Amino acid sequence: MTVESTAAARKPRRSSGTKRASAKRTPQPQSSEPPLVQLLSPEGERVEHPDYQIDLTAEELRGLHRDMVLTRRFDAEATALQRQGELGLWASLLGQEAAQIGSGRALRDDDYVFPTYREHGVAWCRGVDPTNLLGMFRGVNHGGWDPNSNNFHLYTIVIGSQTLHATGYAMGVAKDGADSAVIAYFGDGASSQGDVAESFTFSAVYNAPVVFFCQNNQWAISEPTEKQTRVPLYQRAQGYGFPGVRVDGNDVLACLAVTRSALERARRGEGPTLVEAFTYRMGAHTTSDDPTKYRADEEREAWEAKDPILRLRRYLEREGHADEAFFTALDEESETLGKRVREVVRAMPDPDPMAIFDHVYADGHTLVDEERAQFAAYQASFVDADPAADAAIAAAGVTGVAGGAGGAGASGGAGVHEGDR
Amino acid sequence: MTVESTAAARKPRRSSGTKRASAKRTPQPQSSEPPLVQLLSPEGERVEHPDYQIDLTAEELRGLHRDMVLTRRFDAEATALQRQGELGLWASLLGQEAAQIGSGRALRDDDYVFPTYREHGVAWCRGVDPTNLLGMFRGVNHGGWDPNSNNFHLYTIVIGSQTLHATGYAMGVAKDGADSAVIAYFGDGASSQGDVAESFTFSAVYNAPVVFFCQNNQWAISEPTEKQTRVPLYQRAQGYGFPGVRVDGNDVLACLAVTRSALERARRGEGPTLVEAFTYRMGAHTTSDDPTKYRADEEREAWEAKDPILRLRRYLEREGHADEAFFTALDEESETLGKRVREVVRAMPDPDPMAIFDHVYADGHTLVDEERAQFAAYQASFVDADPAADAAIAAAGVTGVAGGAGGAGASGGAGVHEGDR
Amino acid sequence: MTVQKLPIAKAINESLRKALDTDPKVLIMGEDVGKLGGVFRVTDGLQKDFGEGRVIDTPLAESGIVGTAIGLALRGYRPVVEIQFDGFVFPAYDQIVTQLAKMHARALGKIKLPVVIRIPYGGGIGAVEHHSESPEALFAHVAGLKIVSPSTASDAYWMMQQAIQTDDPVIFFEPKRRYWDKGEVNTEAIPGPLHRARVAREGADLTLVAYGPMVKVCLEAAAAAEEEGKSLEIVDLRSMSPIDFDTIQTSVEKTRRLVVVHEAPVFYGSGAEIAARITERCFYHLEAPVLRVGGYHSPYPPARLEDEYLPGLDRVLDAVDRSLAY
Amino acid sequence: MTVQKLPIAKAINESLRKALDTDPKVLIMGEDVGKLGGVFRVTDGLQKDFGEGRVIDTPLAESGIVGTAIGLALRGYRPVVEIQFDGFVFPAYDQIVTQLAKMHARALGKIKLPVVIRIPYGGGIGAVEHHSESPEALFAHVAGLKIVSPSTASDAYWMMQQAIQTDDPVIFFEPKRRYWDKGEVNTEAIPGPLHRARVAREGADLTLVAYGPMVKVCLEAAAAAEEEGKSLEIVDLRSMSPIDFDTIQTSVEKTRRLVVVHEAPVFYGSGAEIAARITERCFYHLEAPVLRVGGYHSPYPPARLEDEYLPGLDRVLDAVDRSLAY
Ligand SMILES: Cc1ncc(C[n+]2csc(CCOP(=O)(O)OP(=O)(O)O)c2C)c(N)n1
Ligand SMILES: Cc1ncc(C[n+]2csc(CCOP(=O)(O)OP(=O)(O)O)c2C)c(N)n1
Ligand SMILES: [Mg+2]
Ligand SMILES: [Mg+2]
Repeated sequence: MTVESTAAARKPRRSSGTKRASAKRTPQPQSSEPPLVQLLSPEGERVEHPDYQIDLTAEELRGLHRDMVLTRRFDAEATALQRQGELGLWASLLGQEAAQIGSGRALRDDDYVFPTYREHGVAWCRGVDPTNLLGMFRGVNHGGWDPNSNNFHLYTIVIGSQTLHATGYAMGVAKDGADSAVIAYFGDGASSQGDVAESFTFSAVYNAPVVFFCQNNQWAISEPTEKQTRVPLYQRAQGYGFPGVRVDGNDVLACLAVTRSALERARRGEGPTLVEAFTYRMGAHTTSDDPTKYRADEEREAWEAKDPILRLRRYLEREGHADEAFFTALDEESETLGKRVREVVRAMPDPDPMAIFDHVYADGHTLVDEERAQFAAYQASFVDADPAADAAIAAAGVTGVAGGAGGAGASGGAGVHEGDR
Repeated sequence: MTVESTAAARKPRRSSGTKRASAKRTPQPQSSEPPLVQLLSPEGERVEHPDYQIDLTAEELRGLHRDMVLTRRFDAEATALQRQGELGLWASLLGQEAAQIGSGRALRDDDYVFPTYREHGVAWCRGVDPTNLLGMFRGVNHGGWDPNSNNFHLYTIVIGSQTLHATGYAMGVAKDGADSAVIAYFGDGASSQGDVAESFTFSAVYNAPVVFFCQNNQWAISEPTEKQTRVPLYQRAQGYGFPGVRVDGNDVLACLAVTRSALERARRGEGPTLVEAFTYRMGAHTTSDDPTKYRADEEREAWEAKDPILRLRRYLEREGHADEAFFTALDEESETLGKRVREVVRAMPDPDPMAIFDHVYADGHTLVDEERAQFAAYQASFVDADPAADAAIAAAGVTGVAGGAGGAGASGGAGVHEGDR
Repeated sequence: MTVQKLPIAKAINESLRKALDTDPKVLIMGEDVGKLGGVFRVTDGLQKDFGEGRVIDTPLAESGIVGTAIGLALRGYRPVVEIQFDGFVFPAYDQIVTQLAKMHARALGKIKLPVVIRIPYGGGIGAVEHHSESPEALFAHVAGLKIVSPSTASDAYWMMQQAIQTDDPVIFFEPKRRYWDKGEVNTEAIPGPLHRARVAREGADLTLVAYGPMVKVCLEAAAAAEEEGKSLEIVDLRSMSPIDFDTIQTSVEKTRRLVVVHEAPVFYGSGAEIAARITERCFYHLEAPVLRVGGYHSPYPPARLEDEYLPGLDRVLDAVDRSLAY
Repeated sequence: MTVQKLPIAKAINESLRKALDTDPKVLIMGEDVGKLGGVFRVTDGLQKDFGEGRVIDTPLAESGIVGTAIGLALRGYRPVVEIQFDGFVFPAYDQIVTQLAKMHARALGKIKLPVVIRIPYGGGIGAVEHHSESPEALFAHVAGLKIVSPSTASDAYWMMQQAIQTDDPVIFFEPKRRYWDKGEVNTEAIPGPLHRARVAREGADLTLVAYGPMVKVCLEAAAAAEEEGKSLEIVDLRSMSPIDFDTIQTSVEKTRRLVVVHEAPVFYGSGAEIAARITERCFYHLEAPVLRVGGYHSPYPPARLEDEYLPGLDRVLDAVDRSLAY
């Protein structure tokens, strides 16, 4: 699977002064509401922001749309696969496509991403084959893709931990004199973790080129953001000495512009930025969750009107940037993607049990070797008729059933229980 | 030892509009410097602050002076006792007397204090017998005073931990509907710990009646504050949704006024406040430390001019609030205190070895009981001629040296090594 | 009559409800324990009935949860804290090990810390990383903590009652894959002491010691062994700190063979402590070395491998056979 | 000739210096490691010679230190992190246990985490609380970490070299009360493997296993025992994960008796693992149960009690006598 590289992400930030025909200056939200950077209204109208300009070609805009649509399609397929029992769990990004595609497309290839467990859209932008993301949710591995092949780190489940990894990585980038940047994703719930605060401290003190991208989807499982903070999260940055900005997380253009600006700031050696993308978790926390226990349907419905994909589509249509053929082709591409994901997942084999002992250490560990050998012998003991089994027992160097002096008895006697497995 | 309760701490915050003769409005520090609440200049002149008024009687002012002088004297005695080998370690508060006495005297009896390991002046204000503080530095206990008898918690050495205890305690105060408040002390270094950030989050979310009192003495052992933060620490509060204020930590009046105001805010149910008392660690980090390795003498000298005690003394003298007799009597009281501390410490007995097994659990633990008995028997085994020893061995229920079936052999054979102890 | 058949999760729920009802100082704290009732519904309905002041949804910060629970305990409350999954207790490890465990001793007994930390633990539910671990040894090594784990609904109910009443910190490990297993709970019968082991099945040839989720596996193994003419005695440990060595010793003096079974990795696990101490106590009785069955020295594997990783019937019986072969 | 007589602290300093010198990717990080050279001066002079970019004073936050070290390792650096004292490693425990230990496996081997965590550990220096602990078992139980501790200056030098070269996370426990003990260091001799135990003294009647600070105590005990006609063999373990059971087994097959000595609490300590495994390996050789000498199940006591708490010569010889009495 190749992913179209949205060239827009490479353009200089302030391309030209020309405004789109539909661009108009809308009043920023009132002072009671925290200021929110928005470049595209829910109705799909371009609005201007004094600090964030963006000027994309029709092709680039279609690219963003395509990214969001395919990501949503992939996400839906994964949810379906979980329902069919092919995955043990799925954490849907439904509703957060703009935050993820906007920020993801702001990145350069040499930037590095530290995601949580929900950044399927960012993974898409990085060119990670989406089926790679499914291994851990199927239960065949804990991630397992090569972080360095797409500069996209493994998903991190322990909330907040990755923000420190990102900060350390960014410290290394600065040490290397590279002009790339690092982005760390985390949620509104994660903002409460001490690790996140420590990453703010370290990144500020070392002036590390890192962007903290907080998707405030307003829920941490069943807890609304009020359980985590009294004030908008973007404000937290200020107390650590770097800027924070709140962006409309359902506005892909604003997310792109704000993230790009923050990344450029990092590249210029001006240190970290906190971006709070204000968005909404449209689905359950994961497929294990039942949001009807804790939130009202109306809330979700209100946010449906702000849908990130619909918003861009309206804009594309209004401006004539995409025609019916484009949308039809995209629908087909979506279905092809869904089908491919389905097929790949269904064919994904269970790992070899011996994999338990692989990669525990890079340089080996005698106990792992010993346990591997014992396990192999034990496994082999169930196939009594197989001469290879005896060889494995012998190779493992464990003594026979009689339990000779100094040796743990082997598992020869266990064969009788074979039927219970 | 009784500690004079400075009645001023009970007065309502805005007592009257009358200004002292010497009071004059001095310009606040320039915008490049963070604003600093100051009510007494280094030269001992009263200055006014629009947000913080204070109006103390001469007696109250003398009380503050006495607190600071006696605290410093106690501290010096402890340092001397460490040099003499009577203490294993001492963490001097030299230079931080105003921050500690000012904030300590702002407290009501029913307020609760969570100190670090350096709040000897606050302990003084709480009426904790200063010799109680020395046990842990002598190595006879880990603290051991009853926190509830003076609402002064044990010293906490693991940096930052106590801020969460204070927050939880304050949550309890709020639950109880009490109108008391809680104060948590911590240092500039501690501000980097995740626990401190989490205490900001919890206290904000639960609107807990807690004051975070950060003594920024500009050093965390050998690291200057720049290694912890890029911006003044009081600013951190804002990002968590509560006010932060920087006060001249060498100005006892300002520390008193600012802390009192923060405590009253807490009592009114308006939640936490962060007070950053900007001060200076005049001595070494502890008696184990050698600051010549990492900081210049000149820095210390500059701060000597801002000495908190000298400052108040100048004011007292200028205003005629204290005469020579007062200062002479105070010197004598200091010497008496020093003498008493010396005597008490020198007479402080080593704990009974059996204390190792005391208070591990409130409700007991069979292993502790077993180890206690074994230890008693082992100890007794060194006094071969003593019949009580054999009784102890028997009582411990361990079997004889022959190592009978099912029992660990006892320690009878160890007597021969007695000479090595 | 007050005997009910309840799943373990519901037995804990009932026990928490009773504690909230009888002692106004008891609080429930944790992530999602309120409206949601916890991800396993163990606190289901409690916030509705006791209010947000007693059943508290906390910020997402485990150190903060335990640290503030300590403060609440100092103020006279008895917090029962939920850690959402075993693998998420580590951000709170510092507060547990350096503060919660030691504060009573630090104060020379002058303050008490009656805090219960509930941790759903262990594997077998097909979960992603960090949701299937058994970290009990990492707490049992630390003085000042008490560590328990029930294996039946009755123990779940009563041990929780006792844990909450204890004036010491208790880490309460809940065998999450057994949450739905039902058992009889008599809410009036006076239970035995919290830290006493229970002989779950009598036998003559070999003793199996297990706790939490592995008790069931051992009972099944004993049934299978019986068909082969082997009589296994099963000791349900119930408490990993303190450990009731007397009950194990009595059993081993009879059977002369011991196998310890747990999900946690064998290396430096609780089986090591039991093996070492029982060997010391029963040196002349043992016909075979104490054998241990448990997890491997590897991270808990992905779900599709957990059946191979977790000690099952066969692994237990394999160890039984190895022991009997001595 | 490159043999020098160095205190252990200085040997580590020299080893760090060499690593900084030979590999530009090596970094030193920690609280006060720069100008001050660490509270024990182990990093003395290194910042002066290698600059603030290589020897980094960090904010006061252990989780941050380890977490950023992980990030730096992902970027290709080899951070050597100092935790100021044993009792202050716990704020970093989550990063160590859930991230550092597991990330290589999580990535199916595609990334490596060559991070060394230096921890001055153990008691005997008359310090206040949290400055004298021996938490090695709390790390050794966790797969993905390697745990070592030198007892001599030579090992301090060479094991640090090897730890830094290892592509796995290594927790390097430094016996702080031995920092000033001198020993010969040959900076050119090729050392044995990092995880191999060393027979520190040969003997016939009983094997003592110890590591770090307790090796010296055991050597003294052996000298005292010799005067009484008892010949003790001493195995310096050097590595607590992995453990070189082969070397212990060989020794025990000869002496038939084993006592394990460590400062850490006995309960769930490394002695338990050694006792359990050696009993299994040497069941028919052992004349006595493996005995353990170590700390009690209590918080590390105040300094004035540490002589009673720490295993000394007499406690070791008491156990020796008890073992020989079987
Ligand atoms: C340390 C830790 N504690 C608890 C959990 C369980 N948990 C998983 S996701 C989650 C909520 C996260 O909320 P947020 O950070 O807002 O991210 P979102 O799921 O909304 O994307 C919790 C509590 C965890 N994974 N790690
Ligand atoms: C968690 C933890 N890490 C490290 C230490 C060692 N240590 C003791 S005091 C100190 C510096 C504290 O600085 P600061 O918070 O500014 O307080 P101050 O000593 O200046 O009063 C350090 C690093 C500790 N006690 N706890
Ligand atoms: Mg969220
Ligand atoms: Mg300081």
